[in-house]
Amino acid sequence: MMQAPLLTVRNLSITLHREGKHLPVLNDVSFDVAPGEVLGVVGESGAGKSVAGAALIDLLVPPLRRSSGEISLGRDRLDLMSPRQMRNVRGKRVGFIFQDPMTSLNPVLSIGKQLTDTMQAHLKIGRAEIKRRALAWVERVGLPNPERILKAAPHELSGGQRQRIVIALALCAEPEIVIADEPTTALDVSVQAQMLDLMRTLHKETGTAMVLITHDLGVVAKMADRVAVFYAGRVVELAATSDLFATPRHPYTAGLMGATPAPDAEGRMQVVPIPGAMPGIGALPSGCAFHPRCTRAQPDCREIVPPLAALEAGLAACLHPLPREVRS
Amino acid sequence: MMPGEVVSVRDLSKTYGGKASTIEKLLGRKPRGLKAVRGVSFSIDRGEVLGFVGESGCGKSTLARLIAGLMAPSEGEIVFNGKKPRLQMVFQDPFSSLNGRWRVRDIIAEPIRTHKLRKPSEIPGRVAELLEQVGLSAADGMKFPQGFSGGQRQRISIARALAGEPDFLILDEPTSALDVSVQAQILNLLRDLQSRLGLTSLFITHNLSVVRLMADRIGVMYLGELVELAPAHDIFTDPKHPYTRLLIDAAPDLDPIDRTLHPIPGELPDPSRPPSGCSFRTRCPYAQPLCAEQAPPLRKGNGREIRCHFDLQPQSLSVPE
Amino acid sequence: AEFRFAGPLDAYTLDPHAVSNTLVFAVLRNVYEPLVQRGPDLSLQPVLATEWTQLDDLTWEFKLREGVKYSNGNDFNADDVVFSFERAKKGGMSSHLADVASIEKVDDLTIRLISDEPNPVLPNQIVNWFMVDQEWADENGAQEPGQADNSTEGFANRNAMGTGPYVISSRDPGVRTDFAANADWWGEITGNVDSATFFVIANPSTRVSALISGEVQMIDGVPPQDAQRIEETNGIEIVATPDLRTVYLQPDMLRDELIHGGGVEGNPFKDPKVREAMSLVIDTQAIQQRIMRGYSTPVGLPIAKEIEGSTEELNTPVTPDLERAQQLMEEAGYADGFQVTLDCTNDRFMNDEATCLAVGSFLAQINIAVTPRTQATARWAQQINPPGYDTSFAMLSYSPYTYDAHQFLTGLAVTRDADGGRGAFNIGGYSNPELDRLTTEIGAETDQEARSALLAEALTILKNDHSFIPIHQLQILWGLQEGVEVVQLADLAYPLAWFTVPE
Amino acid sequence: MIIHAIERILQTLVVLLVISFIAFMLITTLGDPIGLLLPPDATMAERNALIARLNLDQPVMQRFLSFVGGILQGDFGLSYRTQQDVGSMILERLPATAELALVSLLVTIVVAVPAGILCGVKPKALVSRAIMFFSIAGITLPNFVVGILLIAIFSVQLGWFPSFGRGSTVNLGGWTTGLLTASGWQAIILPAITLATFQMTFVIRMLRTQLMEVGQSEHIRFARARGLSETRIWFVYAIRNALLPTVTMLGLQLGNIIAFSVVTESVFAWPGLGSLFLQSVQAADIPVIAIYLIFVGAVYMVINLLVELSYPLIDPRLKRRNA
Amino acid sequence: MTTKAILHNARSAPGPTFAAFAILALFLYAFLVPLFTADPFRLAGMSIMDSFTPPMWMVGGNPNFPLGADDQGRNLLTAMAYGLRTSIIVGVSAVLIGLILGGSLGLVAGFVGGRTDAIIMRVADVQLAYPALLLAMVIDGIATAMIGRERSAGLAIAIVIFAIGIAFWVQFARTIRSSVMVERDQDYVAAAQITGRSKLAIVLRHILPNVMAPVLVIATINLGIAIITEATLSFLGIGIPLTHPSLGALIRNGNAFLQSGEWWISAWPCLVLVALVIAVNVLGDHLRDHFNPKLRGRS
Ligand SMILES: Nc1ncnc2c1ncn2[C@@H]1O[C@H](COP(=O)(O)OP(=O)(O)OP(=O)(O)O)[C@@H](O)[C@H]1O
Ligand SMILES: Nc1ncnc2c1ncn2[C@@H]1O[C@H](COP(=O)(O)OP(=O)(O)OP(=O)(O)O)[C@@H](O)[C@H]1O
Ligand SMILES: [Mg+2]
Ligand SMILES: [Mg+2]
Repeated sequence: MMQAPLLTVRNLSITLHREGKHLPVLNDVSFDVAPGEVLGVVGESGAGKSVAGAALIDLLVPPLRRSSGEISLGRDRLDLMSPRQMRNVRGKRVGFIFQDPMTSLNPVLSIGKQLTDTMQAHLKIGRAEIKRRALAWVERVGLPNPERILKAAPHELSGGQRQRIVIALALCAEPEIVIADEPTTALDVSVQAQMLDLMRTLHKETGTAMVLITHDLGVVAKMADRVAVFYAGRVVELAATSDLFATPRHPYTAGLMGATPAPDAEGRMQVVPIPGAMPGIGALPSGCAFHPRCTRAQPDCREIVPPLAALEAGLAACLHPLPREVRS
Repeated sequence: MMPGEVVSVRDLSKTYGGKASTIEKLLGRKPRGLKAVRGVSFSIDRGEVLGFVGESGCGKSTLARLIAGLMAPSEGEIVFNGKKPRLQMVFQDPFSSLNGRWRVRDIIAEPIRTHKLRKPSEIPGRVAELLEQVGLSAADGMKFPQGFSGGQRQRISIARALAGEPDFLILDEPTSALDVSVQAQILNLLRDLQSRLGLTSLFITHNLSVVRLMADRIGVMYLGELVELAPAHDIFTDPKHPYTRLLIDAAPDLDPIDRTLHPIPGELPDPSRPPSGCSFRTRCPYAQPLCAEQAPPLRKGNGREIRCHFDLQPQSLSVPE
Repeated sequence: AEFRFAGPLDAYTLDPHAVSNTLVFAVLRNVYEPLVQRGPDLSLQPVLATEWTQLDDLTWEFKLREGVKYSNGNDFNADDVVFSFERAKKGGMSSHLADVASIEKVDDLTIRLISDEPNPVLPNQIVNWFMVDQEWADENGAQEPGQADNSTEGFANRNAMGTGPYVISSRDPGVRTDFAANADWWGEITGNVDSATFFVIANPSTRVSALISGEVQMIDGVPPQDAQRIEETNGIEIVATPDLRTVYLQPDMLRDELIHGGGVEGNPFKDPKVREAMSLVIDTQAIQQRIMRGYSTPVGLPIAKEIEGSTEELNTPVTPDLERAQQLMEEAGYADGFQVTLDCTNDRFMNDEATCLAVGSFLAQINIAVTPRTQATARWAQQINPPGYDTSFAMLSYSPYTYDAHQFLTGLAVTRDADGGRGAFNIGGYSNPELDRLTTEIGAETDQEARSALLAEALTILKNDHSFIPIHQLQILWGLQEGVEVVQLADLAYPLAWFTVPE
Repeated sequence: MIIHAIERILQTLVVLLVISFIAFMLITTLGDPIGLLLPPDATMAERNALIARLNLDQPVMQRFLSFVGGILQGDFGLSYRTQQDVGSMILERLPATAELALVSLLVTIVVAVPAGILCGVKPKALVSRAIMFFSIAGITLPNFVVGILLIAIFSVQLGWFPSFGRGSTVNLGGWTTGLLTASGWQAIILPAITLATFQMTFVIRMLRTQLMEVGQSEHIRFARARGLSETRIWFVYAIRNALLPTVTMLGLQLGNIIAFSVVTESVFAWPGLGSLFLQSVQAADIPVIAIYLIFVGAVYMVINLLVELSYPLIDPRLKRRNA
Repeated sequence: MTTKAILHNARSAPGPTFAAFAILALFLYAFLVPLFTADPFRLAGMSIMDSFTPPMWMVGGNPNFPLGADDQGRNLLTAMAYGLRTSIIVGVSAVLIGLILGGSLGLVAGFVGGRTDAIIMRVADVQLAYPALLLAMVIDGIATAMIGRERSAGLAIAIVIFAIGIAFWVQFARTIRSSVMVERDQDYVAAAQITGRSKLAIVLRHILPNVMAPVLVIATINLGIAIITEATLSFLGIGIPLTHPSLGALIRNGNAFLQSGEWWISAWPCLVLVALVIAVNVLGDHLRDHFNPKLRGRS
């Protein structure tokens, strides 16, 4: 990346406090996002993707706590901010899209109320202007009859319509970056494609940077400029999307791709499972966390925690990365 | 009913709700029911895996529950070959499908005990055997389901299903709640069991790749109707119904170079007020005036069934809206 | 001056003829008036009658007071008395007039009461017979006393119109009653109360609080245990006077078995020795000191000391003697005792429940295992009252409004009549032909001296038979703000006309 | 919506009929009114006459029907104890109890709502824990003890409030109100607080649990992620969601409030329905007990129906589609 | 629970742990003391001359009556153990009645649904209008009228238990019903149905164990309410007679002496009652938060 990064995360660690113990949930995670860039974050469930996302704007609730790490947005250190300062970052500078459109909206307040409240909190503009913008946003996310929608309660909208509103809510104060935590996982394929299409359009229009958290490699392939692969609380690979799909270097990345059902050259469907399961919190194996499931594991994998190291293109945390040409 | 068939379903419909209260009856009001499944017919041959795909809410689970006998159909019938076969089902949610108060070994033994498939003394051995068959250890039988991950729970579910020695297995989205890597494990396990035990099954999912991997024939459902039914290969290489085509295209593939998205336009209509005529016409790029007026008949031929007035031509495949 | 006072219960009704209830009379005597009434010294005093004479064995003549007006301005005359007689006869207090067979108007200011049998104490019996204005009753459809079996409420139930010193200016039944002085009253208000409010405060501790905080100037029904504290509080004092109500026990002596008891064949209470033993172990002094805190008078008869017929000698409480009692029990063959349920009230008078328990603990000394059963008065009465008499042992109380022991004897001591006349409230079914004979004789005896002798003879029999086990005579306990002067009457009345309050 | 309301009202009527039947059976089983009505020295003839006059010789069903008929015509019978018309007795006592319940509700809302919100928002704070502890004490101390203590402190010691009664009242077309006079307000404070202690506990706990639950919901996280202020989040976004269960609970608690008013009224000599009921129970005044029970049932049903009809105002999800 | 777990609990939740120990201590007091002492309520052992003995550290105190004696001369220390025992028996039995009655009705309503459910729930609505206090007064009256006068102490206790228990059923029924309605749609129930288990077996073996947690919470909290209700009934003069007293009856009895200076007669039972109910509630609250699935992850 040539440009100065917009968001920088350095050595972010998060712990879980349970029965007097501090268990690592996220370990030394570092990444940046350039202005206007889409960073995909993938990994299995429980890898720490959502926790990382929430930590960026201090949305962690006990028993989770950030134990170390620097988070900078532009020149500002988010990790040093007071709750009050943080409130002015949330929504205003960093937008957030939650996974489940069914539960993300307050069920007892009208769409319009939720939209105008959000704008009012951040934009110093008059009532009428806010109303106008609210209408514009509803239209912009592709909903018909915006007047009616603003008056509607969330339950009167379908899942797809609600997710559009959630997107509008995240973007309405014109943030510099949006964190989208599995924005399409709860949606059907047909709606998912619509939603991705919408996000891509808005992204192009506003130039907002985006962190797109998902566990669907297909989504990443279509949306992301770069991809960070999470495994057991660490970033195990970070590369440009095309590089990553063409030549995954970390065995876990390759495993994920193999496990996704896809037709082979003859059109026959294939899946190659990764054996075993991701370790739970507090049950991390020594050395490389992936070594018990890794077909390439060597004795040293059991002892050394591989650092995220630069390879020819991108970064990987593996002592024995796959060679460049491994992917057929 | 043909000789090789295990189950045959005829004109199956299910309407939810629709009971009027006394006062509504007095006022002569008819509440609108929700027709979740509408006139679905198909049959499954012995040893065959029939797949069903469709969007959320299109009636897949309702269909599965009807066949499983968990509720009575509003119309139509389900005919089994010979006496009622032993049936088992694997559910989508690995967390709600196992009773958290029971030990795994009791969960698995329940079908054996209920149908008296083994002598009581043989049950522990059988349970251990089943646990190993699904890739768990016999010692796991002593634990409670809470101690297992989603994938492991799904294995337990499968073991329970197998314990009932089913003639017919219904799998309702058995991997939708799982991660890709775990999904791959379960799919492989199922495929393995399939080939070893020759199970007849109904495999329901919303993931086209998964159904393509698992099923011999595939039915596509839209708004409670079966819109297309064909051998798996044909569905993907030569989809005849516009919905099938659009559905296949809508799923993003793993190609980071061609980044085009193919969303299906519009939204799923309210299932309690399906559109007139063809139910897909509101989203169909090829819809004609006829589609609004007449419900398309189910056309059969070449081992395929399709509910559309027209034949989709290959050249029109890429026609954008 | 204005006077505010509180008591535990409200008069059920303002209708003077509807029920026979002390509380109703206590409130109504400020509004309605009888022909004759008791004064502070308990002697009979003229009220609406100025003089009365017994013309013959069966006839009493009453001269009516002249110039008396009802508070609505109507004149009081003999017609009203005749009307009130007929009206009262239809009501719940008709028993007060049971001995009067008919009434006769001689002239506008003279009437005669005629009885079937000779009755030397008839005037004593009619002190609660209040006079109602005939025109007023006619105008308001109140010709008959209200009774629960009528489907509509009687007018006189909530409205009162009498000749008395006060009128009821407003009333909220069960809550408060306001009195205002009747400017046209024929008599003279000796106190200075020209308006008064009576509040009903059922909870004793709230009542005491209301007095201490000065919200009311007087409370009725001070719990004896609180009396000392009240006395010690500045500006507040206690006044007490004997209540003629006497508390006693009566076992069932009629049935052949104990219906609420056991551990024994037959009915041990039939044996006078057992009854004597019981009276010998109940330490009435201890009850007086511990439970009543001194505010009661132990008695030796089931009637109060002030009652006509009571003598110092007869009415001295028994001295407890455990040894003798045990010996008697042994002689009777009940050394090992037996079990019996004692039926008591728990809301009728002060510390009735505690007294009941204490009795039980005393009787335990001679192996009579008592199970106290305490209930609200309504239930208790429904159980033990005629016609059921459903008890084997009961704690009772009585206060003859004639202030004459003969009333006690006819109602409670003579053998029960089959048709529920005499002896109806002889709950224990006691029967002694000699006493029956004496009681009849007393009723007809007009010579006072001979009558007293007969009364003494009858009460001696009663005492020797131990068919009633007396405990104590209650006291009326009022708490007062300093400076309030009251007159306490033995019949619980609140004679407001005689009260003085600081201006 | 309207259909739903009509349906509920019809069901309520059926239920009320059942209650009145039970209440009527009470009258007939609670023993023999004759024994209470007649003087003990009544003759057999008088007895039989009364039995005939009260229709006690007729079959139970017929008597029930005429009982219901009487109620429909506003004839509730007479009290055994006071010989007053039961209907008017109840109506006369109603305002006192209604105002007591209302003011205690007010006290509850003023005290418990902020306390409950505090406890829900900061469940771990020391104040919240203290509030929770005292709120437990609220249902632990029996109502009558609370009342007696309040009287001892505020009436006897400090002399701030009267220890009994309603103060002076104003009659507004049959409804006597104490809320228009200073002494009326003074008098209602202590009983209202006593009655409120019980409900307060429930409201505080309900709000706390609800807010704690809502506080963890996705939409609150989302609101926070959008940078809304905490005040706005709790007082606008969260409270609306916690309100419905709280209001419902208050409605359902009404029965308890009515019941506890019996105790409170008896302690404070409050001239309401509760004292009337207690007096009637002690005197076995069955007509009053029966009508009281029917009345309480009816009030309960009506208020809960109103509460239910108000749901859509609080939560739009509960609007019926076919309104 | 292991010792370690208990220790951990004690540290993370000192209030509930303390409450649990307090409950244990009170139970021991209530059930052990009567085993070793003479019944202070047996009239035979009572002497009115001991009445109003103040606590032993006060002037006029007597070491035989460490906490003093009441108006009948009963030793308050032992009397309270008996009273507490009665209160606990009343509370526990009432809750059990409510639980069994409400539990089974709730199970039926939730599982069968439809008209059965509607009827049960309407009856529940009616029931709620008549809480324990009203009910107990009425039932007490009816029982006296119907069963007759032979109202031994035992029967009075039974009536109070019954009345309070009856009033509790609704809460149990509602809770169980809503849990059952959730559980009934869980896939493990469907699995059992497909397997061919009978309805009864499904309800009893599968659903019941899964709906018990919230019920236990309600049970603890209602235990406190039951004990208070009984005390209040005693105050109103309905309920348990002084010959077999509960804490409530002792408090009511002592109330008469609050103004006269003999504070100890009501103060001790009040204290014990408050301690018991607070302890039970603290524990119940803790369990409620603990079992609330919506609050998972908080504690
Ligand atoms: N509030 C919490 N309390 C305890 N553990 C938590 C909490 N939130 C997250 N965790 C744990 O932290 C780990 C990381 O969780 P996270 O939600 O970030 O995973 P994820 O990668 O987003 O998974 P998913 O794809 O399921 O959303 C998981 O093991 C999770 O169980
Ligand atoms: N018990 C029910 N009562 C009323 N409507 C129901 C019920 N169950 C399902 N439906 C409705 O019936 C339709 C079909 O539901 P069904 O669960 O069969 O869909 P599905 O295809 O399995 O969806 P998913 O992929 O979300 O599982 C939906 O519109 C749903 O809302
Ligand atoms: Mg996540
Ligand atoms: Mg489904």
